[in-house]
Order: sequence, then structure tokens, then C-alpha cells
Amino acid sequence: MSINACNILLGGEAGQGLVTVGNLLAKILVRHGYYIVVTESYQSRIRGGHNTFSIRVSADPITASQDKVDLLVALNAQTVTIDGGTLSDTGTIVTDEAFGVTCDRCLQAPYRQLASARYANTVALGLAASLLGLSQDICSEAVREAFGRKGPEVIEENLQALAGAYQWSAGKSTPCPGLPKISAPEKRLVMNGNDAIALGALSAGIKFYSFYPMTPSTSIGLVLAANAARMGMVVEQAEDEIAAINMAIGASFAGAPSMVSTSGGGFALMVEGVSLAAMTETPLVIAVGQRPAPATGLPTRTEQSDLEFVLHSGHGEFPRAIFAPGSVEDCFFLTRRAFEIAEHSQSPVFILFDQFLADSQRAVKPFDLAGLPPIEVGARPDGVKTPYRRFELTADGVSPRLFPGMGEHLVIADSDEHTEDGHITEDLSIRKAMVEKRLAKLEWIRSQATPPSFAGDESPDILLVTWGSTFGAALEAVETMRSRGRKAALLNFSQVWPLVPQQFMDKLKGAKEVVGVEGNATAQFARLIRRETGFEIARTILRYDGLPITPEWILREIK
Amino acid sequence: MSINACNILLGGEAGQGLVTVGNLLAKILVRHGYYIVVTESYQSRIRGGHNTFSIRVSADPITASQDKVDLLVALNAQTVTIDGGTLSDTGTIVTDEAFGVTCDRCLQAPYRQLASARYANTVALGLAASLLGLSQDICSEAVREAFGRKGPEVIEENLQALAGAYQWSAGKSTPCPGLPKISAPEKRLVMNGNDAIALGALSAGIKFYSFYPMTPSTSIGLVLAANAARMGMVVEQAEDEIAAINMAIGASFAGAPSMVSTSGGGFALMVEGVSLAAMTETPLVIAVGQRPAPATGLPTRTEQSDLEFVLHSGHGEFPRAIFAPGSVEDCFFLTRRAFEIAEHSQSPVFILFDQFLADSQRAVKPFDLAGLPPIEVGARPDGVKTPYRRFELTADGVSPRLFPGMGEHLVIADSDEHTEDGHITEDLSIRKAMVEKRLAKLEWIRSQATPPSFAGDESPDILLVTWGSTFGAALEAVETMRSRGRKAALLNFSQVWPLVPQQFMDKLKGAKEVVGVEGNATAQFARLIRRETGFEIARTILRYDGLPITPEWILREIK
Amino acid sequence: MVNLQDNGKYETAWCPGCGNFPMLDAMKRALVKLDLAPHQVLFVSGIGQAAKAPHYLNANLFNGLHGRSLPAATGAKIANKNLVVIDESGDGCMYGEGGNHFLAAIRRNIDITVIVHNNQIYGLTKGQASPTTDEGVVTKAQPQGVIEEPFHPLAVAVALHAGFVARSFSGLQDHLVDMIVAAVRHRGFSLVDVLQPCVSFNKVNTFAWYKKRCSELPNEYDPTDWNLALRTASEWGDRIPIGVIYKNDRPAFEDRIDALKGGPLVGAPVPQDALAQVMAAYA
Amino acid sequence: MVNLQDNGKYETAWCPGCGNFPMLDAMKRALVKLDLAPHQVLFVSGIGQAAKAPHYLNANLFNGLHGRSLPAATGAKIANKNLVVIDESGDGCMYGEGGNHFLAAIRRNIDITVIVHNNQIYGLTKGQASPTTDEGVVTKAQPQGVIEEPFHPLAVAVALHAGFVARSFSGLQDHLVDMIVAAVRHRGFSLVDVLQPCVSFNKVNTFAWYKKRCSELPNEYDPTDWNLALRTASEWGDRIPIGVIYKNDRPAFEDRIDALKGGPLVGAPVPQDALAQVMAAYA
Ligand SMILES: Cc1ncc(C[n+]2csc(CCOP(=O)(O)OP(=O)(O)O)c2C)c(N)n1
Ligand SMILES: Cc1ncc(C[n+]2csc(CCOP(=O)(O)OP(=O)(O)O)c2C)c(N)n1
Ligand code: SF4
Ligand code: SF4
Ligand SMILES: [Mg+2]
Ligand SMILES: [Mg+2]
Repeated sequence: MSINACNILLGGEAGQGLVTVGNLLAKILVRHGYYIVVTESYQSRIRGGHNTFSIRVSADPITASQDKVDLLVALNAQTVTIDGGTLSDTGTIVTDEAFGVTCDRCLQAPYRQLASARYANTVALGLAASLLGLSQDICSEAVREAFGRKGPEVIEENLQALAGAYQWSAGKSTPCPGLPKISAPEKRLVMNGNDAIALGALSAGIKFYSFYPMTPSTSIGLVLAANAARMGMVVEQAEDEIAAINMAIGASFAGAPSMVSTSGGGFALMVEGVSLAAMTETPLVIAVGQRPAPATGLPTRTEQSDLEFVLHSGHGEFPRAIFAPGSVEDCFFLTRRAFEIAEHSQSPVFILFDQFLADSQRAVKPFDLAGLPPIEVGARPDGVKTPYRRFELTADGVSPRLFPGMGEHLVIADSDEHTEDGHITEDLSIRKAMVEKRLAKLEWIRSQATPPSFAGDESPDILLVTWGSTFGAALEAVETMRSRGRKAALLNFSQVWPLVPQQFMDKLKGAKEVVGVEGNATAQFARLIRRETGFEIARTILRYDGLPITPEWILREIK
Repeated sequence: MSINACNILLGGEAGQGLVTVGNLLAKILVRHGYYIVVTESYQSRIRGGHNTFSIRVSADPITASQDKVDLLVALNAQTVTIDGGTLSDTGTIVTDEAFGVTCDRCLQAPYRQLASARYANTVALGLAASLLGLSQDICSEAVREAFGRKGPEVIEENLQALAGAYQWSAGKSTPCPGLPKISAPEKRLVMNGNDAIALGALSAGIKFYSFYPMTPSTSIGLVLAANAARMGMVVEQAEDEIAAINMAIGASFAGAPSMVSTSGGGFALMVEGVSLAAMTETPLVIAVGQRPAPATGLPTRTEQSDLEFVLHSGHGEFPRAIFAPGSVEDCFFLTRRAFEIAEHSQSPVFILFDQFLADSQRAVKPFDLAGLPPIEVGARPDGVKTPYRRFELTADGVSPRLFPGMGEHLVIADSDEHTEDGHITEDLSIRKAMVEKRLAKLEWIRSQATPPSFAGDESPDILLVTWGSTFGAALEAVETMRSRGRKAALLNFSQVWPLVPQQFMDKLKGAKEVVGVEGNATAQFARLIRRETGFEIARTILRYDGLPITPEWILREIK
Repeated sequence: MVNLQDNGKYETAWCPGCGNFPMLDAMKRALVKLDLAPHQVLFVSGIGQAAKAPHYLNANLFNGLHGRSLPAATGAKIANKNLVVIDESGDGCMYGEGGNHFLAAIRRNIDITVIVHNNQIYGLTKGQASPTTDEGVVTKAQPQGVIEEPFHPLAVAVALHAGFVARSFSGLQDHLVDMIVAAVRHRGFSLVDVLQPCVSFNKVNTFAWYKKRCSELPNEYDPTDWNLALRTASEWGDRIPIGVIYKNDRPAFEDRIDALKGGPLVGAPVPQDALAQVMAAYA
Repeated sequence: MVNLQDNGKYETAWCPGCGNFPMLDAMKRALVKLDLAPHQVLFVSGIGQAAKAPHYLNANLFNGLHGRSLPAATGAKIANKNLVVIDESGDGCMYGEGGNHFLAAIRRNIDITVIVHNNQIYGLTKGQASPTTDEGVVTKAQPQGVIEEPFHPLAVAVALHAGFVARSFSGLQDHLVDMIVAAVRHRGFSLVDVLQPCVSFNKVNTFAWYKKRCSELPNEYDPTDWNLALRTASEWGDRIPIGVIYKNDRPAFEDRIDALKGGPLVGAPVPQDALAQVMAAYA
């Protein structure tokens, strides 16, 4: 592997505080100046079972997770059994000697002596941090922040557990590649895809968000709810997903930039609403976090199998745009962009992400908020012709959008086919004009399409084509191939609809072999490329067992 | 036009009994041995507005409606104004002299003198029938049957109105092409697409049907409800479409062949259920009657714009089949076929039709019920391995299907990913196997695919490609072109998924020009063909104003 | 001063003699009484014959999906709490397809007024049973007659402590005007269930049928007495009580949400320094 | 004779101390008491922690979508009326996402038994408010505390004349067993709302909280008195009544449908002569 990185895996059962210390370790690493890629792997239960929290760390920018583990920290014996096999040749396993597991490269620590069972997770954190050579001060500071609200006693006990762990492991070290001391660490944020989507929405000026809880998108709502009061916005947990999307449409109609988020099964309940947003030309941002389906599927795992579903969701024909973030930064910027495109085209716009990215924390450069004003919403009433016609026929299909109650004009919208002033009609010539008006807006959306990014060799022997969260793994796989002397490149789509062939046909045609890499079983994006361009991506690398695609997975398949 | 046919149009407002006499006239014509194609055109209201009921008649088999009208029968003055323009050069308009409209080719009848206002529609029927030279006996018989339940008085008054009309128009006649006397008329049924779907379902052995009313599919449910008791089946009006599909899945799981029907907006609410049927491998037939969308759109008009929506409905990846009947006979036979494919593949199977076909009555040869046994349902418990595993992994993906309570075996199904015995699992290797099992079933479905029908010249200069209800108009357009010496052909898909390129690629490639003809604005089927075959149908003829495509429309566009 | 002319005059798609006409007139009169100019009011409706009503007067209108008017109305009210939001739809729309939203809207107690055209039938789709169709009524979809217990909207609303619950009858226009006015004035969720004859499809619950049964609550009736209200709301037989059946003064949704305590959301600036703080928390 | 062993022993995905465990045990005991062999029973459930329960005993099971267990159960019962159908799910599933089906199932009065694990929280998705969460309870999704009036499932069920309405508590296993047995024996729709502590996410309505409040209805309580039942169903405070709150003997759905008057639909032959008649009517 060309990349110098260390992969840390914390394992235990739900309820052991794994995520708490995982989050802390991630934060601590970033504060040391490292880059991270977190992969959260959990089950659909609250206690018990087997969960892991892996952090891949490097002093250099990284974009993907990694299969082989360098430092495995076990919160229970099971972790050693289940995950021991992933250990790299030079890796170390940290276990509690009380687990009674014996293994070659086990470092047996006396968890119970270092702190009470309640703080076993903090002990594990301390052991990992100390073995990785991380500053105890930075650790302690992070612990203090995290438990601040729980009172001085809890903080104190955690700090003691940490200290105990540091003391015990003093002098011990584990071979973990790629973690040189960074003298003046740059300030970076630690956030996952969901955080970044929430922040992106806030930055765009979201005023209303409605949701019904569903993994993996629930925490978008929780982040927004936690900040709603100070941000002057409303978050409403709806009675079901149908209500969620119809509320958001109502709010957007009345002038509040609005978003909903959900996962495939919840989105299935929203598709009539998607069609309504299109018909009433109401801007709406819809974030769909994919997970393995059909039906309830594997609620806490990842997949990229809702592309075609989202692309064709809603009865009838109308324009839309679909963004597919490949990184946490993408989540932020493309969410902003989604609000912009939705507002200007008065259409539903999607953010199609997945559990892996939703939960994957990364080190992110703080966003330059000063240069990122909220989007402009609606038209200025004084610039609009009277009598006001909400659906005035225009050349580009976009009619000036005013809000009800914000002047003497009346705003009328109808889910039936309607006249320019919004009233129900059965006049078939108006019908025809309105179909054409709505579809005309696709032209503008197309003109704004984010082109796919290209990385690697021009005219490569092998070109990987990806979309969404698979981007990071493919990028690293390409770099690795190139470091091994192979002419390789990556074409990644962070917007998957509309596609503009001129933006990428030369890349497809210029490669000796094109390989589609997708987290689904039927190569949906490859099919879409063929539909839109006629170009057949004959070879695909697919994964559909619920886990994210990694660089190793791609390299193994490519050979 | 090569076809010798007469086009009769009855026009009036809702509530005038237009459909009653339209249905009667259709029946009377068929009893005379004629072929018919009915086009019902109505508005989304109960009274008033402007509706038409057109019957195209011929002594020869016909498959399409026609724009030009030969006999226009007006139930109100408005009809003359609105529809007068569609009159053919030799056409006649029958009006009530009391309407006070003057027109060149108007036959002014004294409706009010012939019967009281209440029976104006019967007067109109009598006038039309008599002018067309139809037997008064056959007419009277049909009237007697239709009003039988309303008592002798109502029958008598209707018969008198009829007699009056016959008397008044005695000796008058209108030039209406193509209606030679047929001496020994064959016995044919008169039914529309919805009737035939209901009958097809009954013939397949449907035991449970649930629905929420929605134009244009409501009457499927009404036909089934009217016959449920004697057919030993249950029809349940559900609280919403979500309930409808989940009920049908529950019923099918427990062993009752089940169907739901709806239109685009209602189907939007069912898509989560589609995914559930797929995951639990429960057979289900879903009839989707298309109408102009997005959203509520034009509730009573026609369109073919839900192909891509239905094809990709439901989150996740799983097999399905989609039938697109092109005639009333298709509606019957493909509905039977849908039950068969659903049962054997244990998958959701669709019948994708539209308002035009739903409401279009045709003369149909009685189905040979003796040769059409109900489908076989489920597996025989004695042939099944114990312990019974509902989702046993098999080579073709199909596991034996037993029903709960029909033996000592236990049947367990789960919307979560599951083990072979149906229990929830988070084992990722089982996940992978189950994805492959489900998708494997597509192979069998593909092997059963109904090939597209081909008609016309081999290696034609122009090949029309159609699906669903557009078939009839395209067939006639092709015949007309050929009668004018042009080498033309038609390739019609009555099954639109899965597509099997070997079945039709030679036809596509063998034509000089290929033209897609679809009732939508974006040529969805042409896009699908390209996705599946790479073949680009560069030219399309599309209609999306809410009316069905007619032969004239196609010929005008083709030039 | 607003007057009747402000409410416009439109051609309708209703059947002659339909109970929707007097309801439309009553709504216009109520808007005049409330002195609400067209642009101050937002109607929200679903799909059905009833749901077309707001197209026939002058006001803002969001005519959404069948069954989904309440969530859309809720979202719009949250976006602009200064709007007077009136949700008007049919019994099928509100209690059938929209049943879950009906429950949730009551519980949420947001300040919108719901006017239900309760003709006890699905009108627009030509006469299938609705949730309020009486037991035994025969339709083409229910050839054996309805066997379900009818939905009792008022009883359910009272059981869930709805803010304002009333019944009226389209044949008693003055009463209806009063009910609409009181409902709009009530701060919180208000329901007015209006008995409305459908001359085309409901041959049982006709104008005369309702007329004979509707009986105004006595003056001394105390609509704040929940137990009494529950009994009264459940009455349906030879006597059908009309009037304000129940009301309370639970605080409205918008009075309990921090972000709604200032001006309306629409048009409010995005607080950039708060956003910076939110971001900083991820450091 | 059926015995406890017939119900199997499975590993669960529940938290230690969860109220779901005693509920599972109670269900097994009830099945024994009812002398129902595994293959005679069909469980139907939705999605949530509660909805996993039927995976942990031996019976037929259709574990469907979140919120949609009732329609699936209804369809299955119609297909095979000989099955004893028990629908088991959580408060979020049944009263939140599934609210509209809850209303319809009550009205339909089909003979299924509904057991709701009412922990007043969304457990599986980690602790957001459910429809039955008490006012003021703070969660991550409701940081200002719940402001909605809680849903009152029993009051609504009684208001709609549900066939059988009971409440129990997972901490009183004998009582719960009795309620399940009575519910299954009742012909028609039966609801047992079971208070069930969620030790992970509901820190307000704990075992102790319920324990203190749950109080059995007195022997002389008359569950056929609808007015009394309505009041009793609405009680929620220092005293929470448990027991059979209401019942009536409305005929069940399947006793009123012609096609269900004979044997079950599953396996019945298709009457070919009737079909020929149906077709002939189109001549
Ligand atoms: C999702 C969906 N399902 C079904 C329909 C069809 N539909 C339109 S109106 C209506 C019933 C209307 O009944 P009601 O709400 O009582 O209004 P009314 O016409 O009686 O005034 C139905 C079922 C629809 N438009 N959308
Ligand atoms: C359509 C849909 N929306 C949301 C979810 C996510 N979801 C799964 S369980 C659940 C809540 C469960 O709460 P409850 O029914 O009370 O059961 P509990 O876990 O508390 O026992 C939710 C929202 C889903 N699976 N499907
Ligand atoms: S169908 Fe009934 S409700 Fe609709 S307009 Fe006609 S009479 Fe009125
Ligand atoms: S989350 Fe709550 S309801 Fe679910 S298993 Fe744990 S304690 Fe029980
Ligand atoms: Mg109605
Ligand atoms: Mg719960």
C-alpha cells in the first residue's frame, strides 16, 4: 500500500460505550493534526451484539477505510475472536487480561485494576492513545469536554481511568505506521456525513426540517434539533414520512427553505410528495441515506442500491437533480448546492448518501462561512408582473416565486394540472404547455451540473468509475495501482443526475478498460451511463454484503 | 384510410346519462356483429362540464380510435360547438332542434317531442341507432336488460323514447362508412380493459383484492366486488393504498392469490410494499392505471408516463415483471399471466395500463374458460424437506412456498434480511447469499418473457416501436402506410420488463428508421431500450396532452 | 373593510343542489365577518369535490394531495405564523387517507382551522363508502352494505383533547358562519365537521335527513366540560347535536417553540454568528 | 397438550432488564393456557424492538414493515380465518406510523389480537418521542421536551367502539397472561396495550413508575358500560387502571362477509361455473 496509515479498531458490544470513546479518539487524533477516516459498524440493537468503530489515521490526507487492522482494542473477548483475523502482520491486540483470551500478539492489560468496570471504555481509550504516542493532555482535555455536562465526579473518574491506562502502558508501544509527530497541527473539525449535511443545510439557510426517525439519517435531525432554537429554525418529528415531506412542501411553499431526510423505506413513503413538489414547483431538498434493502433489510449497514429508485421516484415526468457526496466536505458543499438548485429550479433535489458516509467521521478544514452566504429565496414582489401568476409561462420554465401573505398578491398552487395563475384546469392545451414548462427547467439544471472529477493518468489502462461514498476507496485504489506502475485513473460522479455526456465521454472513451465500482448488486450507475450515452461499462466491481467498499476490495477484484 | 369504419361520438355533460347510452350503443353494435373501439373522455366532476363517448365501429377487426367523427350525437348545444370541428367531410350532427344551434350538416330532431327531458339520452340513442340502420328489436332488448332492475315503468318509457326516435328518423339515413349488414353475427362480449383485468384475475383464481378508489382503476374493484360473493373471494376497500398493498401481501402470504390496483399517485404510496413483497418473496399482482401526472394531474385522462417509475419502484434490488396490455384481450390474458409469473417467481408483477384502455370497450371473443384453469398456488407440503425453511437456498432462487396453518410446519417471513428459515439475521455472508438468491429469480422470469409482437414488412423503411395501449393506433398507422405503398412495420411490447434483446434486436437493426411512439413527454421506453441494448431510437412521436394517440396522430407526425 | 365581493365569483365543478354551495357562501361570509382580506388567508386542501372549494374564492391556496392537506397546512403555518391557515377538505380526505395526520394535528394543536365537508361518501370517485358512511349503506364498492363501525371524528378529537371541536350543517348557514368564525378565532387546532348532503351519491343522509336531526346545543351547554363533550360528540342518531362541542385553552404549538416566539420564519435572516458557533463545536 | 417447551428458546436482541422479556414469557404462557400449538398461530409484527418478539418463540410469523402490521394481519386473517392471528408491535409502530391502520382495524372488527409493547418511546431508533411519550419528556429529538398531547390509544379505541380493549403491565405477568388469553378468546378486534419499561431510553416511565401507578380495575367494574369505559380509558396519572376496560359483542368482520361464511379462502377451489356466469354478463 502506498499510503502510510494506521488502522485502529475498537470492538465491543452495544452499550459498552464504544462509540463514546471512538468519537473521543477520533477527536484526539485530529487535534494532533492527523487525518482520519472512521467506519462505524453496528447492529440493529441497543445492547449486546458486536459492534466496531474503526479509525484509520494518517499524517497525510486519506479518503478511505482499510481492511487490515494495526491496533485492535477489545472491549470484550468476542472482539478478539471475531476481528482477530483482520490483524495486519505487525498488528497488536489490546485486551483485558480478565477476558482470558490468549493470542500471539495480545497485549494483556488489567482493565479492572486501572478503573472500575464502568470506565472500561475509557481505559481502552487511554491504552490506545498512549500506545499510539498521543498526548495525555490532549486526551484529558477531550475527556473533560465530553463529560462536562455529567458533573465533576464523572469527569474525575474518567480522567483517573485515562491516567491509569497511560501509566500502565508507559514504555510500551505498538508498531503503527504513518503517525509521525506533527509539530504545528492545523485546526480541523471532526464530523461525519450527517453532521456535514446538517451544517450544509444550516449554512444554506434552512428554516424547516421534518423527519421520521430512520437509520442512518436520524442524526441529521438530531443535530438540527439541538441547534434549532439558536438558528431560528423549526425541526418537527412527523407522525410518518408522508407527513414529513408534505409538511416540508407546505413550509417551502410559504417561504421557508426546507429539507427532509430518511432512508430507502421511509423515502418509499415520500415519493408521492416528490411528485407534488414537482407539480407545485416547490423547492425541496431530500436527503436519502441508503442502507441494504429491500424492505427493512439490514438497517444499520451500508449500500448504494437506491440510485434508480430515487432517480425515477414519483409518478409523472419532471426535472430533478441528484447529488452523491463522496466525502464529508461534499456533504457540506453539495447540500448547500442542493438548496440552491432546488430554489432556482423550483424542483425536488436529492442528496443520495449512505450509512458508511453518514457515520464516517473525517478531519475537515473549517468551512469559510464568510464566503458562504445563505441562498436567496423567492422572487422580489416588486419585480413581478401583476396580476401575479405563480406559474407564468416563461422561456426557461422558471416563474417568479412569491410567498403567500407577504404582500397583497395571491399565491395559488395546485397538485392538479393548473393554469398560469395556479387554478385547477382540464384544458388540454394548457396541460401541454405546462408539461413543457416544467420539463424546460431541466435545461438549466443540466447547465449547472457538477462535472465528474477525474484523477490519475490520462488515457489510462484502467479507469474506475464511481459515485457517492465509494469515491474515497477508488481514489486510493487508483493511487496504489499507479504507485505500482499501472496507468490508472478515476472518474467520480458527485452529481449523478442529470448527466452531461460532454463532460466525461472523452474520459470513458480514452481508457483501455472501464470498470464500474458500486455498492450494489446490479451496477445501477453503469446502466444509467449506458442509457444516457450508449457507452457500455462491461466490467463492474460490486459489493452488497452491507459493508463499504475498501481500497483492498477493489485491488483484490481487479488483480 | 385503408380501414372502413364509422366513428360515432356522443357528447354532453356529466349527469346526462351519456355513458349509459354509450354503453348500450356499444352493446347493440356488437350484437349486430360489428367490432368497436370506445374512447371515453370525461372530466373530473360528477355533473356538468363536457364529456364524450366515442364508438368507432367496423365490420372488420379494428384496434384504434379515430379523430374524425362521422356521426356526432349531441345531448347539449355545447357539444356541437366543441366537437363540431371534428366532423368528417361527409359527417352528420344530430341535435335537438330546441338547442337552437344552426349548422350545415345538422339533423335537427325534436328531442322533447319524442320523449320527456328525462329520456333525452334514450332518444339520442334511438336516433343514432336508427340512422345507422340498426335493428330496433336488438336495441329494445338491450334497453330492457339495462333498465330491468328499475321496474317496468322505466323500461316502458325508455322503449317509447326509442320507438319515437326510430319513427322520427325513419327514411332518414346518414352516410357512415363500413357498416354492411352482417347476416350471422358472431357472439362477442363487450368489455373494457378494467373489466378484462377483473375477469383475468378471477380466471387466475384471485381470492383477495384490496383497493382504495382511484381513477382510472376503480372499476376493477367494483366488478370484483359485484361478483365476490359468488366467486368466493373477498374485496376490501382499504383505509389507504398503503393498507391495500400490505393487506394483499398478508393475504398472499397466507395463501390467497391477491391483487391490488391503483393509479400513479396511489401507487406512489405502495412502493414500500412492493419492496416488502420482494423481500418476503410473496407473490403479488399490482395493476397500475396510468393517468397524466405529476401529482393529481388530470385525473380522468390518459398517459403512459409511469413506466420508469414502476420499473424502479421500491427500495433495493429485486426481480419483477411488467406487462403492458395493448388490447382488452391482452388485459385478460396478461392478468392471468401476471398471476402465474408472480406465483412462480414469488415476486411482485405489474400490469401497467392506462385510462384509455381501462375505459375502452371492445368486442371480444368469449374466453375459452375450459382451457384456462386457475393457477396453482404454493407447494405441496408433502414434497417439502423438513424442517421447513421458507427461504431455502436453491439453484434458481425459488424456494418451496407453504402456507401458515396448513400443516405442522412453521412459515416465517421477515422484511429484515433473514436466514433460510426466515428469521432476522445480521450475518453478512447470509446477506450476500440472499441477495443472489432473490436476483437469481430474474433468470426464470426472463426465460418466460413474452416477446414483442411484430407486424408488417420485414426490413421496413419505417419501424414503429410501441408498448401498452398505443399498440392499436400504431398497428393501424402501419397498415395505412403499407396500403399507401410504404414499407412499414410495428414492434409492440406487451411485456416491458424484463427485456430480452435476442427477441427483437434483429427487428430494430433491420429497419431503416425506428420511431418510438409513446404517450409521454420524455420517451421512457426508448430510453429503456437504449439502456438494455445500447440501441438508440433517435426519433420519437410523443403525446402528453391527456388524450390517447390515434392513427391519424401518428400519420400526421410521420408525414 | 373586507366585503363579499373581495371573495370573487368562480364557476364550480359541483353538482346542482350540492351542499358544497352553501358551505362556500358561508365561508365567504365568515371571512367578511372576520375582516380577513384575501392575502391574509391561506387555504390548504386535499383532493375531492370538497377540496376544490377554496378554488372558488379569492385567497392564497395550496391544493395538495388527497389526504395530505394537514401536514402541508402545518408546514405553511410554521413557515409563516402570521397567515390565517384554513384547511378545507372532504371526509374521505381528512378521516380516510388522512387519518394519521388528523390524529397528529389534533395532538400538535397548531393554530389552523379545519373545515371538513362531511358528506359521508367519496364524492369525486363516484360514491364509495367513506369512513363516516353509516353502517349498512349500500354502494357499488360495498354491495353487501358497509359493515365497519363509522369513524367518529368528533369523539376522537375530544378524546385527544383537541383545542376546538364543533359540528355544523350546510343547511344552516348562519350557524355554519358562526362556527367558522369561532373556529378561526380559536388559537390552536380547530375542527368544524360540517354535515353536507351529496345529492349525487348519498341517498341516505340527505338534506332532509340531516335537517330533521340537527339540533343546536342548548345555551347552558358547557363546551369546557370534557366528560360531557365526549358524550355529546358521540351522539349520532335521531338527534345530532351541532354547535361548539368542546374547547380548551391548551397553548398552541407555535407558542411553545423557541424559534417561533419572534417573527415568522419566512424572510428572517440566517444568524451567521450562531452558525459559526455551531460549526466551532466540531473542532 | 401444548406446553412451554413448544415455544422454543431463542437468543434475543434486547437490552438486559428490558420489559420485553417478561412480555415474551407472558405470551408463551398465554399460548399454553390457550392450548395453541405453534402452527395454529400466526404472529404478525412491524419493525422496532417490540416487533422482534415473535422471532423468539415458535409460531408462524410475518414480520412486515414498520407501522404496517395491522393491514398484513388483516389480509392474512381474511385468507385463512382458521389462523389465530396475533399482531405484536411497539407504540411507535402501532400508534405512530401505523395510526391510520389502527383506526381502520378497530372499525373493521376483524378477529385479531393486538399486543402493543408500549414503552412510550422509539426504542430501536434510540430514543425519540413516540405518540405516547408524556408531555414534557426531553429526548435528543425533542430537546425542548415533548409539547404534543400524548395519543390515548385506549380512549380512541373505546370512542370507536372497539370490540375488546385492555391494558396491562409487563411487570404484572399473571395479569398480562390473563389479558392476552381473554383478548385472543374474544371474537373480534382485541387490543391489549401493555406498559413496558424501556431501560435504555425511557428514564421517566420506569418499572417503578408504572408499578406505583398500575391499579387493577375492581371486580364490580362493568366493561360493557361504554360511558364508564371512556372515562376509565382516559385515566392517566397517579392511578393508571389496568384490566379489561371495554368490550362489546359486535359481530366480527369475518362473520359478515359472504365469502368467509364457509371454509377459509386458502385452498378453496375456484368456482368455474360462477366464473362462466360472470363472463356471460358481458355478452
Ligand atoms: C393517493 C390518492 N388516492 C386516491 C385518490 C382518488 N380520490 C380522489 S378524491 C377521492 C375521494 C374523495 O372523497 P372526499 O374526501 O370525501 O371528498 P368528496 O369528493 O366527497 O367531497 C379519492 C379516493 C387520489 N387522488 N389520491
Ligand atoms: C418506514 C420506516 N420508517 C422508519 C423506520 C425506522 N424505525 C424502525 S423501528 C422505529 C421505531 C420503533 O419504535 P416502537 O415501535 O415504539 O418500537 P420499540 O423499538 O420502542 O419497541 C423506527 C422509527 C422504519 N424501519 N421504517
Ligand atoms: S358528487 Fe356529491 S359532493 Fe360532489 S359535487 Fe356532486 S353532490 Fe356535491
Ligand atoms: S431499547 Fe428499550 S425497549 Fe429496546 S430492548 Fe432496550 S430496553 Fe427494551
Ligand atoms: Mg366526501
Ligand atoms: Mg416503543
